[in-house]
Amino acid sequence: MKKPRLFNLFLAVNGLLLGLLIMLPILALLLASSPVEIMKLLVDPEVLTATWITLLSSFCALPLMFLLGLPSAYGLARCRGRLRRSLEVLLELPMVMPPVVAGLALLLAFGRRGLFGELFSNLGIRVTFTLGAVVLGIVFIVTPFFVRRCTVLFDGVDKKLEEAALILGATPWQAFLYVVLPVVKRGLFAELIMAVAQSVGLFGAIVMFAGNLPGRTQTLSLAIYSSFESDPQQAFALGTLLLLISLLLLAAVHMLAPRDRRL
Amino acid sequence: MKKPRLFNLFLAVNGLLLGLLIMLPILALLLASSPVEIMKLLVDPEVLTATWITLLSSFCALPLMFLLGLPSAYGLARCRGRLRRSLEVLLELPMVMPPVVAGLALLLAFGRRGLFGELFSNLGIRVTFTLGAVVLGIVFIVTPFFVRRCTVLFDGVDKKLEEAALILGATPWQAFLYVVLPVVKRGLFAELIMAVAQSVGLFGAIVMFAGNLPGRTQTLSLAIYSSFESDPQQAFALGTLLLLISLLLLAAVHMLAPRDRRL
Amino acid sequence: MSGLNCVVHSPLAHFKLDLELSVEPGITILLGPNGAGKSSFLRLLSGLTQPSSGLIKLGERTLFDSANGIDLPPEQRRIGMVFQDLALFPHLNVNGNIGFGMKVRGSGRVERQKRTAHLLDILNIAHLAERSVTSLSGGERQKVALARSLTTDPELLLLDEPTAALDPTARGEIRDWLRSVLVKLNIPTLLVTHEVEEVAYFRKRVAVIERGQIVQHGSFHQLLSEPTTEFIAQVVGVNYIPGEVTEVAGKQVFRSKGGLTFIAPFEQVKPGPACLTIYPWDVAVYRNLPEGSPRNHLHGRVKDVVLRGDRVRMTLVAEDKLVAELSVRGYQALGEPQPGARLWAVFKARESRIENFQE
Amino acid sequence: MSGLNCVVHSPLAHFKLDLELSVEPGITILLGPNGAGKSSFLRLLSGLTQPSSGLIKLGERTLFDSANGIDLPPEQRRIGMVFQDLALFPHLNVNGNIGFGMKVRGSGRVERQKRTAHLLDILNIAHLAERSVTSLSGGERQKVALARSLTTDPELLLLDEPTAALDPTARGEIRDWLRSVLVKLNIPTLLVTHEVEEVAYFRKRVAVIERGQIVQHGSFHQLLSEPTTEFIAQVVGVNYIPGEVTEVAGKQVFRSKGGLTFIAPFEQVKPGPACLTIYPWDVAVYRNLPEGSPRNHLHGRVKDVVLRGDRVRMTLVAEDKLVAELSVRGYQALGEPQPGARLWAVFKARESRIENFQE
Amino acid sequence: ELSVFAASSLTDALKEITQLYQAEYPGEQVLLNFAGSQTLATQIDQGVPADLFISANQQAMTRLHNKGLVEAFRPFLYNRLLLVTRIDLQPPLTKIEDLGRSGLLVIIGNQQVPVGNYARQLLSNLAGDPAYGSLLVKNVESNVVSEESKVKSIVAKLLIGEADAGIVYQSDFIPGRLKAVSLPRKHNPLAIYFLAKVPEVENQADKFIALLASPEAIQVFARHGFSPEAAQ
Ligand SMILES: Nc1ncnc2c1ncn2[C@@H]1O[C@H](COP(=O)(O)OP(=O)(O)OP(=O)(O)O)[C@@H](O)[C@H]1O
Ligand SMILES: Nc1ncnc2c1ncn2[C@@H]1O[C@H](COP(=O)(O)OP(=O)(O)OP(=O)(O)O)[C@@H](O)[C@H]1O
Ligand SMILES: [Mg+2]
Ligand SMILES: [Mg+2]
Repeated sequence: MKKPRLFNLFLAVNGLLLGLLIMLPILALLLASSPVEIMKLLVDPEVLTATWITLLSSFCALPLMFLLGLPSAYGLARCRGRLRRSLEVLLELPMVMPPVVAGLALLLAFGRRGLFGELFSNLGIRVTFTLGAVVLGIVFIVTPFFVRRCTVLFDGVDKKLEEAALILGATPWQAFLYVVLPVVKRGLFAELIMAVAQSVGLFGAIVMFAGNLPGRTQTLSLAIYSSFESDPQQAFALGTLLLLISLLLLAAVHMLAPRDRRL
Repeated sequence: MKKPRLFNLFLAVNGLLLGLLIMLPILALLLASSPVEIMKLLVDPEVLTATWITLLSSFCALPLMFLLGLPSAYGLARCRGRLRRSLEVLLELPMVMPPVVAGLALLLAFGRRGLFGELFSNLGIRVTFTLGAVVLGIVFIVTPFFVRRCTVLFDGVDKKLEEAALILGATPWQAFLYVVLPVVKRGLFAELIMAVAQSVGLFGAIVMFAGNLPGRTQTLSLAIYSSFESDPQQAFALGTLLLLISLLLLAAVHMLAPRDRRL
Repeated sequence: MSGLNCVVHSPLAHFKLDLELSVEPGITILLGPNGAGKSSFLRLLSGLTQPSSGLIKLGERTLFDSANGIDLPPEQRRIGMVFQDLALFPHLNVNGNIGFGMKVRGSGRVERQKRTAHLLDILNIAHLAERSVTSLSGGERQKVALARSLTTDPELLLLDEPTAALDPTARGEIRDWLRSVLVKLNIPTLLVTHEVEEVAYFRKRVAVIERGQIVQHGSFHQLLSEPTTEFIAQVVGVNYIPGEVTEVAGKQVFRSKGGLTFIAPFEQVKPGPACLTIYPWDVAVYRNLPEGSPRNHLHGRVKDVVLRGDRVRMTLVAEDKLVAELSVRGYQALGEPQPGARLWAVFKARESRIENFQE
Repeated sequence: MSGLNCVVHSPLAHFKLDLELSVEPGITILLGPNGAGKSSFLRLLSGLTQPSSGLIKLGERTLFDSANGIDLPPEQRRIGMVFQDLALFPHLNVNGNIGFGMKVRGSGRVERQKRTAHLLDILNIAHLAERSVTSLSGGERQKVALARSLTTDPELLLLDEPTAALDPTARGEIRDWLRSVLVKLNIPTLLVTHEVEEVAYFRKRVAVIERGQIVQHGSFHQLLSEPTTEFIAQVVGVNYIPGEVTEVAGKQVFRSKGGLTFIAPFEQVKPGPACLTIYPWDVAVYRNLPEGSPRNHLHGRVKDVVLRGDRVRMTLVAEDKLVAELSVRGYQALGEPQPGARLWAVFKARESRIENFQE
Repeated sequence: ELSVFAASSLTDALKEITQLYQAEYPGEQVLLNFAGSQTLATQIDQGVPADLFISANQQAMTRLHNKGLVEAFRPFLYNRLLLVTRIDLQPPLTKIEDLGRSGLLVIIGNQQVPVGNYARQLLSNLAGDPAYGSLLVKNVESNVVSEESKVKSIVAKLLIGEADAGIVYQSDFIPGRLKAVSLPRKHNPLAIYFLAKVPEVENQADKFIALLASPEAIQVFARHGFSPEAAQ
């Protein structure tokens, strides 16, 4: 009944344009890859382990990111003035690092000859070239983005709600857990997906810091890189496979996504 | 006067831990690089052009991202139910693509032989290996993140405010421009910085799609990678330089950042 | 003269909104219990939500017509509105909020400032001009919202409890001012309120909504003399006793739900469900039942005693509830009974009114 | 008996909050113009903001003491609070909102449900239990906020205009219920309101704040008989005429700011600024000035006429403003004068009260 | 456990040889880490434990050696450049002179990476030879549209037809999907892979080195386009 508004039309057209821009390359990729090759890859043990390592490292990194990142973001969101701006700059700094540099920085900090080398080797811990390194790399690279975005989320939460929770006897922890987090849960969900997506795509820093060891630190992204070195064609098939797996996972995860009661 | 709360202490400790984790590698990098070398790089013409191309491409990509991304994000934020979830999945799909695959997908879409190859070459346009390709690559890779995050931002805007604007006679455009955008301006500012940071750090896809031609498509990130191949030491100095430049720029930009009147 | 005419149907959470209402220029009070659908109705009128079917006409202009697929968007309806939850723009200061409507309509800065300053002055909040609206007190915010709604030369004003957070002085002043403004503007205005004072002040036209339906539409005086529902009676402060008219030994009597029997002017009623109303000031109170008294009486316990001006309002509870209003002197003569005391409430049959329940 | 005792100092945007107040168990009404600092005061008491200096004691417990560096965080103060803007949790439904306080205090699910259901029942919103609070009507939301504040066995209740959005019926019921609840709980309660009805109902203790200061603290009756400020007079509905007591030919007279001269019981006043108060019901109104009349009179234009119950309130404006309240019969006898008519308002010197301005 | 750090161009060949190794010494673990030579060198520099390092980049090797992080290194495997074109290029390239044809899209390696370095050597060799001349080289250089940091990026672009011709290693050639144009042998520089042991490694490393020199291994390398000896 409602006449379509010019404005809505504009939004739709805009979305369509953007959709084209984004979907076209993906479509081209799908068209260019042969299903047979993809099917073959599906049973390749090396691909399977790489997938497993990708998932494992992402899911190890996630809790770390949440545990360290959420409270930090919340704390940052409560800071004001110059302190806040300085902290934000520090947080944004690692974002611009090209992957190679990030990988080196990690080596310099946590490698055997790095700042913590002594300490770690005395403890008998070796970080580099382990799954731990993959996780640490992900955390180092993705967390700043995650924290900065969560700060924006928390900024959007009405301070009154926390106050109401406190008055009702909630400790600040409870106010955070039962009010602030649930209020931004849809945003958090989006952040989570983006964090995982970013982790999955990581490559340069991981190859430097964690190595490219099949079965141990080789994630799908590294496997694609490796197979690109031996046979570019196969790499594209592998990339397509990654897209398809992601599509399924994303669709599944969205089914479980928190819905907004408010609407 | 106020006793420090355990909770605030926890937040601070958490932030400190995260800060350590993030700042240590950066610190290690800074310690490892020699100031002399950095100073030398500052006047290297190749470095200067790479910096210029980095800035130019980021600033060409930004308006595109905003023009296409903001209305799309706003449109998406107004969608509900299954439509919205499907669109979100589509938007999240490109995020997981490893850089090589993304670059390849772009080639397949906009390259000479790509889906649009005919069209473009008939128009006498070649996209690949130009600055345009750098920009397109940035837009393709960063926009999905940008749009998805802006959706989260727009979700947080109270619908009532737009309604009030409409009632006061604002067209939907005006409501969007004068109410919705200003209300989220601090968040937008953060998104902007993150988008630029991500663009600056981009590498794999750009190298694939736009090539690595000094003076034409070689951004700082590519220059770092290239120089890494011949002289790692110099690459790290370059990385440090990039960090320092970013620090200055970020600090400057934050001075101009919108303040929140609400506090 | 351009009035508002509307018929709207729209489902709500627990019932359906089915309203047919004509609003003439000038103020019409919209009254109703919480959750009756008043705010929802205003949203329908403003175009923020769409009725499932209906027709809304403002003077010659058709704002909405489901039959012909017309639905004017809100920004073209030329409506001024105060939202119940205000919806001030948090990113603008007081000036910015008030000037917003003029800005988007393209008024110049000078004119905007002049008009804003004028409104701030009238509302006694000139000192807040540069303040962020998020740090204002509740009443201050409400004044800003009111000012904002009047800047756009609306042709219909929808005010959703615009004085709820104002102090009594401000309420009085703004009420006076609103009336004078509206006399000049001469546009239909719907004012939602829970204040009896306000209803009494803007007494000419009152529409009462209950559960999505108009249950009465008339002057305050009509509500007072013939309240059609218990809610209305309570709002205007009239005793409302539901019950049944029956015939006992050829004579009609009224039996309240509580079980008491009253006599009333039965001329116009038929046996069946009915309600009896009596003004509190027509109810007399005694320590002992006087002889030769009117035959309607109730022996109850004082529930509470409220002093208003030189009047005392006393609620007596027994099988039914009766509110009596007497002068302070009368109250003192009774020995200033306190809650808990048992007294007789008495009223004359001819001062009460009785009516059959309308469906 | 554990009352609240507090002295707080805190700067606000335009003035300083300097309050010293003792609140005994039971309801104390907090009255004041918009922006007087009522909500800010409640926030200080609840610990959401800190006074720049002061002392807040609840019974034996010290909630805040700037001298000794004590500042109990809000969650340990055991306070129930209704925020002026409610602050309901948008992610929880009605049940969840009401049960929140019990949940964080570790009550079991069964107990929580029982108590929630009970409160919903009393507040007449049982049908809303599973609804999202964001889709409720204004009044429904306010009921939820009220219910939520009572679930945590508070030792101090701070209610910031908790009935502002309620309909008159609900207001009456909730008022009754609140009183009965508070009689049982017997805790100090501060109730901010702009409703004269409410002040009259909870009439025992009223504190009035203006510009951050307590200007009067007493019973409603005291406010009525000796309002210390114009605001208070307006709230309780008393004529308040500021002016000056001067001596003319050895006799004291009162000259209003408007320039009229009145006579009053001057026994207790000294020459200087003073104000004269007179109840509206002690003001008589005539078409013509009667002979041998009381010497205080004003010839003014009727500004408005409001009917309340069987009383008519009429505002006469001339050099000063006088409100007169007369019975409907008296009004009819006057020929039902309409706004604009010119009438005489007359009152007796001994029925007026006069007082020197307190600093 | 033996960890072998090898330049990524050796990925396929070394994987096969490792299988041979494990067939011979069952139960022994070999960890293969493939990345760019400089990445590997940086890792070893930062103390990541490695036993063998096979580098495609002499600079990287020298740097490690100077720091005493690897023992004496020696050339171990050779490769040569090859001019390849996309398979459907019309008209096809038949000889190096055609590379100067105007309008051709040519990709070579970035001068910082070995393949680009060698390509430049090739071009300057050609320029110095009057049979080809500097004009040809100028024309070729003006045809270059991109300099890639990785050989495989050149291959990938030829595969999808984004470019027409490129200079890569012999070992990168994919028969059937690309077309090769042989280069004048005397101007074709020799690309060398270096092998070095990291100090204090177990004798497993020697076993592996021995295997690398075995005929089976040489066969494998040859199959992937490498030449085990400098055939000069
Ligand atoms: N968005 C919504 N979706 C579904 N039901 C709603 C929505 N908003 C309000 N309602 C319901 O519709 C009914 C009418 O709500 P409305 O806000 O119109 O009441 P109201 O008359 O303004 O009440 P109040 O005096 O309390 O403001 C209520 O029962 C309410 O719960
Ligand atoms: N966060 C704040 N920062 C500065 N000033 C404030 C802030 N909040 C309120 N004020 C100012 O302090 C004064 C008192 O505000 P407060 O909210 O306490 O008033 P109130 O008595 O509750 O008024 P109302 O009856 O309108 O609710 C007002 O002038 C207000 O503008
Ligand atoms: Mg409402
Ligand atoms: Mg307040």
